[in-house]
Amino acid sequence: MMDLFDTAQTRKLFPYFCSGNRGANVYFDNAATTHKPSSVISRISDFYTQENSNIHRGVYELGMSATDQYESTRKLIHEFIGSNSAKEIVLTSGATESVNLVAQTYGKKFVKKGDIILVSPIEHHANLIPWQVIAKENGAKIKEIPISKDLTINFDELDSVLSEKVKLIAINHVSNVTGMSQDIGLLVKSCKKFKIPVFVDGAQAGSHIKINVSELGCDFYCFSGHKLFGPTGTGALFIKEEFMREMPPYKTGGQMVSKVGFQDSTWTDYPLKFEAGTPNIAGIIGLGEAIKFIQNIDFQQLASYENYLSVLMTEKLAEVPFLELYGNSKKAAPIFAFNIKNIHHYDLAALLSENGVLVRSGHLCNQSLMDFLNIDGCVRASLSIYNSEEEVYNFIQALKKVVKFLSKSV
Amino acid sequence: MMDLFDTAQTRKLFPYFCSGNRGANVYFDNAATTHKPSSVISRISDFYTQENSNIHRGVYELGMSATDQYESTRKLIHEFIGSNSAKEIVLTSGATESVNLVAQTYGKKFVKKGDIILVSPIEHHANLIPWQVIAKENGAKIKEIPISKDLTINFDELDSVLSEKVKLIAINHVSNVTGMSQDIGLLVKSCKKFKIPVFVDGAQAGSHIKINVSELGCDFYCFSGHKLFGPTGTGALFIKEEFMREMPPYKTGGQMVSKVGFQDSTWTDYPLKFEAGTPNIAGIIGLGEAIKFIQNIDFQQLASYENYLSVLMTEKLAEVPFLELYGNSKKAAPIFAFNIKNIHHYDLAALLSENGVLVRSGHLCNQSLMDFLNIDGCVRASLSIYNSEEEVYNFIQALKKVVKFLSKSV
Amino acid sequence: MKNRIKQIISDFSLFESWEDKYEHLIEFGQELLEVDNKSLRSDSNLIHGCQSKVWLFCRAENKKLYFYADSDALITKGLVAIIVFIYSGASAAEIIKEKTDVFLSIGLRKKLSMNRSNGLDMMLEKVNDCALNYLKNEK
Amino acid sequence: MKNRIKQIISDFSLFESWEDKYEHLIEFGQELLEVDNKSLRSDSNLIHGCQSKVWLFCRAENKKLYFYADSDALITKGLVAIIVFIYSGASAAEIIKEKTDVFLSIGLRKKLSMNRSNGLDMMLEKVNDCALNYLKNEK
Ligand SMILES: Cc1ncc(COP(=O)(O)O)c(C=O)c1O
Ligand SMILES: Cc1ncc(COP(=O)(O)O)c(C=O)c1O
Repeated sequence: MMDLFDTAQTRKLFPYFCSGNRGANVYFDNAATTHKPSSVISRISDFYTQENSNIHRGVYELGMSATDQYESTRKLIHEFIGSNSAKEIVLTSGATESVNLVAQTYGKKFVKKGDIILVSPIEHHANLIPWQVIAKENGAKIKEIPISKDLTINFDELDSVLSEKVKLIAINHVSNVTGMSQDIGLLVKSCKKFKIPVFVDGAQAGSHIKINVSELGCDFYCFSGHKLFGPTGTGALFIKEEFMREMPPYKTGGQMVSKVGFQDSTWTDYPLKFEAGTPNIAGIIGLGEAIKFIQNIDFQQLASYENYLSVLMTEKLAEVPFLELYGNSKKAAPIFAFNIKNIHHYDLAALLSENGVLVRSGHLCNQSLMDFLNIDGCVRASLSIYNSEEEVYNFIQALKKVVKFLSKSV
Repeated sequence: MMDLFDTAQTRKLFPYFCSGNRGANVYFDNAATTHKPSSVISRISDFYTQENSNIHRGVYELGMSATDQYESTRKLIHEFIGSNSAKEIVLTSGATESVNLVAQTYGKKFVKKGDIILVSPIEHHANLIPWQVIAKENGAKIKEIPISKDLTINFDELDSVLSEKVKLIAINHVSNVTGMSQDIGLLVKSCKKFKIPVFVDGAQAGSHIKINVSELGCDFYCFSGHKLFGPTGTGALFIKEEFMREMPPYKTGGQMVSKVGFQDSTWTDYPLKFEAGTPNIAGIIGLGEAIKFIQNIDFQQLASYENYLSVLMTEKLAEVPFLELYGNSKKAAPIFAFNIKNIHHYDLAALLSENGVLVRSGHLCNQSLMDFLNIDGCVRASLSIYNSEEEVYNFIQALKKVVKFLSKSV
Repeated sequence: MKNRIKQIISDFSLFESWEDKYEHLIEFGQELLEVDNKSLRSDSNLIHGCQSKVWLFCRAENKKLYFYADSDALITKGLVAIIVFIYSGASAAEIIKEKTDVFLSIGLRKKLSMNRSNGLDMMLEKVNDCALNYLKNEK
Repeated sequence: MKNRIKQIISDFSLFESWEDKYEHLIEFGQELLEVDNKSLRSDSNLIHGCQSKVWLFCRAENKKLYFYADSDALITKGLVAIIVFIYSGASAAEIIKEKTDVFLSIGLRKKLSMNRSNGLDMMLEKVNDCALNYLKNEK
């Protein structure tokens, strides 16, 4: 087990921080992507160097071993998120592909004319637009999950939008803007009456909280590898077995077929039915290492370390005049979105970068949350396990300096 | 420039061949995936170690440099395949995704009820099933491009299947079974009369012949990175600009939108409109290195070296009794598919593997070609630039040994 | 069944070279299973998705299950013959309980499994399904 | 135009620290461009897809093009002011021919371009489009 309070130790596991200038910057854009531990990086190199092969089809040992490795990531993810079996895990290229997959398979088949898809008004574009598209294609409607001012589901009003017409409800587990989490368990319970399947976008969850899809009771759950210390171009999608069976395939091509005629083809069994063509083999094998890395973290300690950082951040941000922080302090992840009165978020972020602090600004791919907050953008600082108390101080110092600089000019 | 006739030298560029036991095997499954030069492998490690960042959105230099690198792969591919501009290149996860993308965007919009998609009866599943799916979805029909006994397009009969009803014609550039190429230029000319767009599956082409989409005149062209000395989970799709403009997006989500409302969104300009979410950044950057690697090859020398290997293979295979080779010897790529009378292809491949020769067997994801040849499968040996004369001899020796062994038992 | 498993393992332990091992495997298949068993070779007995064709059929008699199989490839025929040999004559309950991986023990699993070309896993799955079905119908 | 480009480059070469450079950039924007130019701030002048809003408008007079711009962010306003300063008063043909990358020369390109947040490339594209359109309409 790692001791997360010893950040110097943690950082040693991530070669990025030992790689000169850039590593010395304060990297607070972890919600965009995290850095990778050396185990992940070297797993990919080793694969290409010693084990490179296509999978699922070779009759030689090299190919079987690659298949084995690839499939073992599926098993690791199954264990990591607590699904009933590895068969419930589809390996994808990321959260975006996962949402599109469900929209274009489950959605295509089961969302009919006049039906409703409920989406919260505070979703990342990846968990909104694919639903808009399938709703339009099938003549269904998108409606809002009621959200309270505190940015969590308004359970008092939820019942009023639930009905048999609702064929799916899509929501994030942890917000990419505020770091706040939704009560998925309660949502699932509320949806039981009408048997509404619940789709959870967990892109921001896995590196901060323990995911357990069986406990949550949701029907779909997805995440991206690259936000979870894993490689880009990888992701996973949990689909409850009963849906797996019924869903048509997404992409088609090699590997996912059982019988092919010139006019017609039949599909192989799930989950491979959803994995057409040569996948990101090296990436998925690298993702397995990332999962092992996370499983070596004590999630209780993670919570207390991240909470420690969050309390510090909240305290220090409060010292900056005219700063408005979005979302409340009960965070599941140390993600902080804010604006400073009369200063443009772009100016802030650009000058923070000049001061060695890397944050994001803009709508954060979450236009509807911006609309909800009635802002056109904000600055986001998102922390991860390797960020230190010292970096929080440096960030605040740079922020104050930049604010002072920009205030002169207004 | 590399001297391809000096295979010992070429192999030194590929760490796989220097990595002990496995590297000593005769790897003749290059049509499944090629090995990677060290420049590709280390580019990926270096990216994760020193340059890791998400792209297209960061206001800090780290993110801009990653964006730069990612976009420079697009430019390299544009130059590599001779498109009119880098804007005509969509970066995908592979050939399979590329075909699905065109089927579900161009096909979805332009293939109407009663229309026809022409597909050759000798296509890899990836270039057949996506067309079956969209044809079925839109009430169109799949019909065969007439193919002669010699496995090339029968241009005498082609005219009889062309009409205004044909909305797309899909064909491989180089066959994954026989290594033979189709005359795309002539096909494009024949299709002019009815303005039929031509989709070319170039998955097996790029590592063997010079691709030039402007000369071919085709409208769509795709390939996978992993068959071109590049990383898994990467690929490219050329789309002529006139189609780019008209095609709706494929996956939706972050990065590819311009305005997002809760009910409706509008898309950003092509090619980014087709690249939703975080792509396989490290993979695509690695693919750029693979393209640079290939551009360092003299394609004339490549043709003569591969021809030299092909002649040798053909000669030596002819020595094996009862061996039937599919396709003629005029190969664009050194890919050899065969059967031996009364011996099952699986038994052959499995025992070749015991003798250190790695080949593939079965339907090779090309069931319709198997049907066309009236066989249920075959053995395929596919060579690449790092394979040597000596390996051809070792392969033939092992083949003869295995045939002798199996003949005893029949 | 335990004895038959032991017998297979000890038989195969005699062979070291691939030639000897595969010769034994192929002979085992050819001796145990009929040649080109026409009645077996029906679509309903076919295990789909393997590169070589494998037909597997199960019959119950006196609360024991009996297996019959064939394949068009020699190696696959040897593999399925081992399965037939081991599981035929066992009870459904015994079959379900049995967790020994013979193919691992005789050194063939690493070489031949974890992929769909020979369908080893699918054969074992079918044997298991047969046993589960039998138990279900019994009730 | 060449002289104006030279002037910008030599102006900016005086500054070394980020504070001085950005201070100059921001002041340049505030001095050259009107504050909150309401008539400019219309949807038709908006350059879409940037993180900060940029409005850019072009007018022709005596075969010369004149540019007017505004932005809601200070840095972006400075950037677009440089563009306005350089290209205003030049002919369409001159604009299209001009290939100097001022922003590279003053050390801001690496920091600020190649991404959609400030829309630098989109501004330059719009200027170029204006010139192309002018030439097309002239014919
Ligand atoms: C909440 C949320 N959902 C979905 C995504 C999309 O993830 P990706 O870009 O990896 O597909 C992100 C990442 O930006 C996210 O934060
Ligand atoms: C001709 C052809 N087309 C398409 C494909 C599919 O490529 P991928 O699996 O990389 O998507 C292949 C690879 O097997 C191929 O050989």
